[in-house]
Amino acid sequence: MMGKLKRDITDNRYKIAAVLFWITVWQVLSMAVGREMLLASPFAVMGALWGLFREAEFWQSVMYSFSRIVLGFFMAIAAGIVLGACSHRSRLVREILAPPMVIIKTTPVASFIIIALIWVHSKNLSVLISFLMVLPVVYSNMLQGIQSTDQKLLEMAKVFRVPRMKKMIYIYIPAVMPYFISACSVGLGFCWKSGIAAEVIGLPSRSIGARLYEAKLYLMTKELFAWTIVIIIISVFFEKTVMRAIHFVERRVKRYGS
Amino acid sequence: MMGKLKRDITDNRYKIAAVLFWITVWQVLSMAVGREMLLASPFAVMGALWGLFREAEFWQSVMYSFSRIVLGFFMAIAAGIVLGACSHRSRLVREILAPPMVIIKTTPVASFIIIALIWVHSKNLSVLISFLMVLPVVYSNMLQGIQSTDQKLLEMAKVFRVPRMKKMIYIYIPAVMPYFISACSVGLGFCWKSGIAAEVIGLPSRSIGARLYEAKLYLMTKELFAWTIVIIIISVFFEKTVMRAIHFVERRVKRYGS
Amino acid sequence: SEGGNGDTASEKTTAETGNEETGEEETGQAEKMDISIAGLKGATSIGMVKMMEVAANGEAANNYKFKVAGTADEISAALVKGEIDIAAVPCNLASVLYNKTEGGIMLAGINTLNVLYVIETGMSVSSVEDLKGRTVYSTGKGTTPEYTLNYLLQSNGIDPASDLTIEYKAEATEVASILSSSEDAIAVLPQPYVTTVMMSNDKVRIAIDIQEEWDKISNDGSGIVTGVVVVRKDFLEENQEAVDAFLEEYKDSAAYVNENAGDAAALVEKFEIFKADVTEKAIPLCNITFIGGDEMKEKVSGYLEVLFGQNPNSVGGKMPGDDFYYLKK
Amino acid sequence: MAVEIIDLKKKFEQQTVLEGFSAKFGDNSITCIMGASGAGKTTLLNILLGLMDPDSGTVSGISGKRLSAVFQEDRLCEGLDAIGNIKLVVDKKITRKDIEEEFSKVGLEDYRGKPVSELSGGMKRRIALVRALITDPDIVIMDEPLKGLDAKLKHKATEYIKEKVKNKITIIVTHDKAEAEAFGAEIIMLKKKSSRADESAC
Amino acid sequence: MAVEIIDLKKKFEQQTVLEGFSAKFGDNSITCIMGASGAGKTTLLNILLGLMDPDSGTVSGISGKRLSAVFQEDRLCEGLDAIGNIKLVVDKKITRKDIEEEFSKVGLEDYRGKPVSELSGGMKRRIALVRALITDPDIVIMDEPLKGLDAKLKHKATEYIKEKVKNKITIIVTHDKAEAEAFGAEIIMLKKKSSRADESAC
Ligand SMILES: Nc1ncnc2c1ncn2[C@@H]1O[C@H](COP(=O)(O)OP(=O)(O)OP(=O)(O)O)[C@@H](O)[C@H]1O
Ligand SMILES: Nc1ncnc2c1ncn2[C@@H]1O[C@H](COP(=O)(O)OP(=O)(O)OP(=O)(O)O)[C@@H](O)[C@H]1O
Ligand SMILES: [Mg+2]
Ligand SMILES: [Mg+2]
Repeated sequence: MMGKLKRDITDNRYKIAAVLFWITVWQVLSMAVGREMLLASPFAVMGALWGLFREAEFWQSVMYSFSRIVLGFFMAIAAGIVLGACSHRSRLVREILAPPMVIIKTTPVASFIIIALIWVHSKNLSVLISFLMVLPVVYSNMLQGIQSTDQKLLEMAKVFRVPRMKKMIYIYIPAVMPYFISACSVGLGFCWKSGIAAEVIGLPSRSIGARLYEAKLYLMTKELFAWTIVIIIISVFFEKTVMRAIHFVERRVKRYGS
Repeated sequence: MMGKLKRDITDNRYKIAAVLFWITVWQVLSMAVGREMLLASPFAVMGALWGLFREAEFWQSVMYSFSRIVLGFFMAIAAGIVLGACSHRSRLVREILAPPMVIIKTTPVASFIIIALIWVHSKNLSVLISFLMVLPVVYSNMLQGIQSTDQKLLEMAKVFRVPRMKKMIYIYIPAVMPYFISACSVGLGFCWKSGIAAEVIGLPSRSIGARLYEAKLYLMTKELFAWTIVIIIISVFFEKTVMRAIHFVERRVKRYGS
Repeated sequence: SEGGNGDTASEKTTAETGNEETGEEETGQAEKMDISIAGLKGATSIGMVKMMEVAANGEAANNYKFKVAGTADEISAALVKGEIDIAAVPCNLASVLYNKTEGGIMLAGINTLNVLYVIETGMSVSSVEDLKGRTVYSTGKGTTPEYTLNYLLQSNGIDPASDLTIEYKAEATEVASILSSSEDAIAVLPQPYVTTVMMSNDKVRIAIDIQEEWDKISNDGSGIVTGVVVVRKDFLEENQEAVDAFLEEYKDSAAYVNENAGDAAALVEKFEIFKADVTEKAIPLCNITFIGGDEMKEKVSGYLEVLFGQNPNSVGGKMPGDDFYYLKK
Repeated sequence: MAVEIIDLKKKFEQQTVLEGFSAKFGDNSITCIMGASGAGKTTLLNILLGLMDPDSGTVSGISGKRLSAVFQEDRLCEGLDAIGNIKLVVDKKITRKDIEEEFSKVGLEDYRGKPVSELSGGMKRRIALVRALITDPDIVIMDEPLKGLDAKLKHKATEYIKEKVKNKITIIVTHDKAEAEAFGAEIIMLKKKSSRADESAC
Repeated sequence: MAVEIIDLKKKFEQQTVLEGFSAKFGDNSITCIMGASGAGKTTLLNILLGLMDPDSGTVSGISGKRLSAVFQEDRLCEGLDAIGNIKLVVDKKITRKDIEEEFSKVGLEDYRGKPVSELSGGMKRRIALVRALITDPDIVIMDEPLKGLDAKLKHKATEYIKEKVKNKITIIVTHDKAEAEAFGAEIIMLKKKSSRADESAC
């Protein structure tokens, strides 16, 4: 216990040092550029951030965007897992899914926004976009992860007629986990990036995207940076939570039998 | 040899069937929607596509965008590999890189576009954006891949003092390969998606993005779809080429010694 | 001291120009200087196409290098960097840039007045009053179209939040798709999207010219100002003559465009600003003009005041001071 | 019902591993398969386990039967501990205590809930052995089950196996004649196909 | 120079595996380490190979020496073929022909350029053996090198090892007294620490 606590503190020390390092770089850069309009200084941004925190509307915006983007993310995770698993089991599914996956990965938002907006209200555009951004990452990593599962263990499971559920939990999941973690780590950031971008297009009122857009449009650099930091903080917080949940599940799986 | 050829043909048969299936779905949908302006029919789009193919300017646009986006992609692959490897070797590097990676993954384009445009000509915005989109995918998968390399083999290599280069090629690369392939498969699509989006923002003349924007602006739905298909085709073609190259390298590695 | 600064900098510029002319002898007056000019794709750049043509033929007073940007971001960045000397930008952006650069940007003229129109597929709207209780589709949430529309509604005693529903759509194309699928939809769109929509859907007609409604409620000489020409202050102080010459040429160009919509539209397409067929129909409705001097100041300050009242951020947080306006003597 | 193999043939690309192989494994019998390295012992077991299809020939008496195996490699889940690896293949009827009892029969009292990746080679082997025998299968197939055990444990494990495989069909690959004799097993010698002949055909 | 171990101690969490272990391995000597499963043989070898640090005690005579090992598991690159696995650890001086010659000494003529994953268990073991001995190391450390080989191959491999380890320091873990005698080796018995005592401390 003590060891873990100690390690946690050292871990955080490293992280804080890294963040401080980059803030210093930022400060130096902003001094070098010398124009608040282009590159606001850390202090100015902290001020703007503090100002935001005290607004009631700020928390509304955060909740509004958070709920939608996170919804898209979880839908993508769920769909990615299910589709990845189905694709692995059936060649037909894999081939049928190949073209739409390519389309999802490749088609620029500009192309399908007209069609998308027929079916989706611009309020929910961020759900859709965050979903579409994360889905192919999860799907592709799932497929690779399942394929890289140890064949010898699967043969063993076949001989011993290990029930499908147990096979999933104790053979597939440990093998797929690193791929899944990588997909989540990438997807968690991307869903924010793309979800907010969708809000910048759709501008639903009381969304982070709308506030960000306003800040950009009127060259309110301090606020622009402050909102960006808010997005990053939420994203990191969200990533931490999800990763912790994943590792928790992973540990539970490993502790089976003891 | 014959076997391979046969398999290739069946493979393609599946793929063509899948594409035909989706074109049918598209046709049915477009008939149901019934408005060319919202959802152009496959035939109209084929016509528009054919029209594009005969333009000289079309090929210029494709070359223009292709070269830039692909440049961004390869830069991201190279940087992702190098940074992933460095991060694995040194905790310091890993911690130092963590914040910028989060920022790259999370920050919406809207946030940094003004700064980006100060440093980068709008012509080259697509290089930057495609780079920034692919980098975290490659980095994250590289890191996971290296971490999942068989410790026992690495111990073996240590005992036998296997030179670093050989260790890379014959122990790390095979372990990292599935992660790398997954990263490429995701990144290849994303670099197009985001690169074209950047062109839609910057509108450099003679780029695909500018043409796409124009098609959207004037509600030229047929052309919009046609350009989208062009993007998808190029992306698929590019993905095929890169994947073939990767598998070629992989096979070369395996054939070592025989 | 300002003049002194200007002088030294001016010398430097001349020297640089000399260098760029690849060793050409400095020949005083006859020498043309390089000026970088930028405009946005869309209505605010249409007025200068003739000048672009003239410059391309080498017949302009100076060497103009034009750039048509996709987004205002690009122009903002380039102005700040000093890569661009003169730019045609939206009116409020000029004020924002002035504030954010601490007066580094000056306003030289108005190039586009109102471009906003109320359009509908039915026949039910002929005045602002008629919008009461209806659903209106628009674009440009959080930008000048919203503030302009809100001001207009409020001035007519209509509460934009409760007396009608305004649905802001992400893109003009989205509004177009709604118009095409509804028998009696109302929308507020800027030119040349209005014309684009009308050309792809013949049921759409213009119901209200927003400028006319504005004129009814304000008699202070203000007006809707969509596009303006701005100059970098540094550049202006160093090259006042060249800027004046530019503005003269701009005036001619705007006049030419209004008189020869067809030829101008062809140029608009040539310079990749917009498509010719749409532009030709749109030009008479785009209120392309060139207004400088006190009239400019009056119109712009009145309009910025309105925007400021709606959202101070939209003009950069505070109203620009008098040094914002370049009033040529 | 006995397991019978008739005229089995298995080729890998150009290399013939099994050809014209026939054998019968009677009820309640232990059969040891011996043969040089590369003779095709593991291949034969894989075919019996249904993990590989023969090119020709028939195998009868397997379908519907419950199989279990000790593989040549241990094939344990490295992340799970000893108990977890057993629980994976048994149903709920078998309790933790049952498993611990079986473990103690092969001297595996001190696994300590460590993940398998931290156990010694001989411990892993014994876990694999217990896994194969705890499920009460009809047919037990083992590829060098006593590999890596010391003399004392070999003896212990032999007794354990003999006790558990009563009334089953048991097929064991071994390299040690003494081991086969200790099992009281019938011995089948597997001849290695000459590789030279094939090689010239490459 | 001889390898000397003095008062070695190694614990894993609560479990003491090695304690007060001292030994000396002379030049040009073969030493066999024997002991029950879980006694800590592999742990000891890992410490000698520098893959694990002891908790206390000293190991001298290792640093600067060229080591090689046969691990308890084969630790081959599954994707490479037999030759590739050897080439991985040798420098260019050793040609393909040299490698093939070594292979033939342990009856490994028929590897056929297959990836290791398609070879039989005994073949893999012999590749691991050749890999350890082809590099002409100063110290050879082998964990059950003859595991999974049949009697004939065991004999062949024993001769091969004896030939190759002349003038080296050789440490071999084995479970088979006869094997140790065949090597003409000195034998060190490793006592297993009572696990009960530790367990009560948990
Ligand atoms: N990395 C580790 N973490 C925790 N415990 C370990 C680790 N490695 C080995 N052990 C424990 O140390 C003890 C000795 O293991 P070791 O592998 O050295 O045994 P061994 O003598 O080689 O046995 P065998 O003959 O079965 O291979 C075992 O109880 C094992 O569980
Ligand atoms: N999947 C495979 N693909 C190609 N060849 C294979 C495959 N599996 C086995 N072989 C080949 O078949 C032959 C017999 O292999 P097998 O594993 O059955 O031998 P074995 O009798 O079990 O030997 P050992 O005692 O060494 O384990 C070998 O030459 C091997 O290379
Ligand atoms: Mg075998
Ligand atoms: Mg051991």
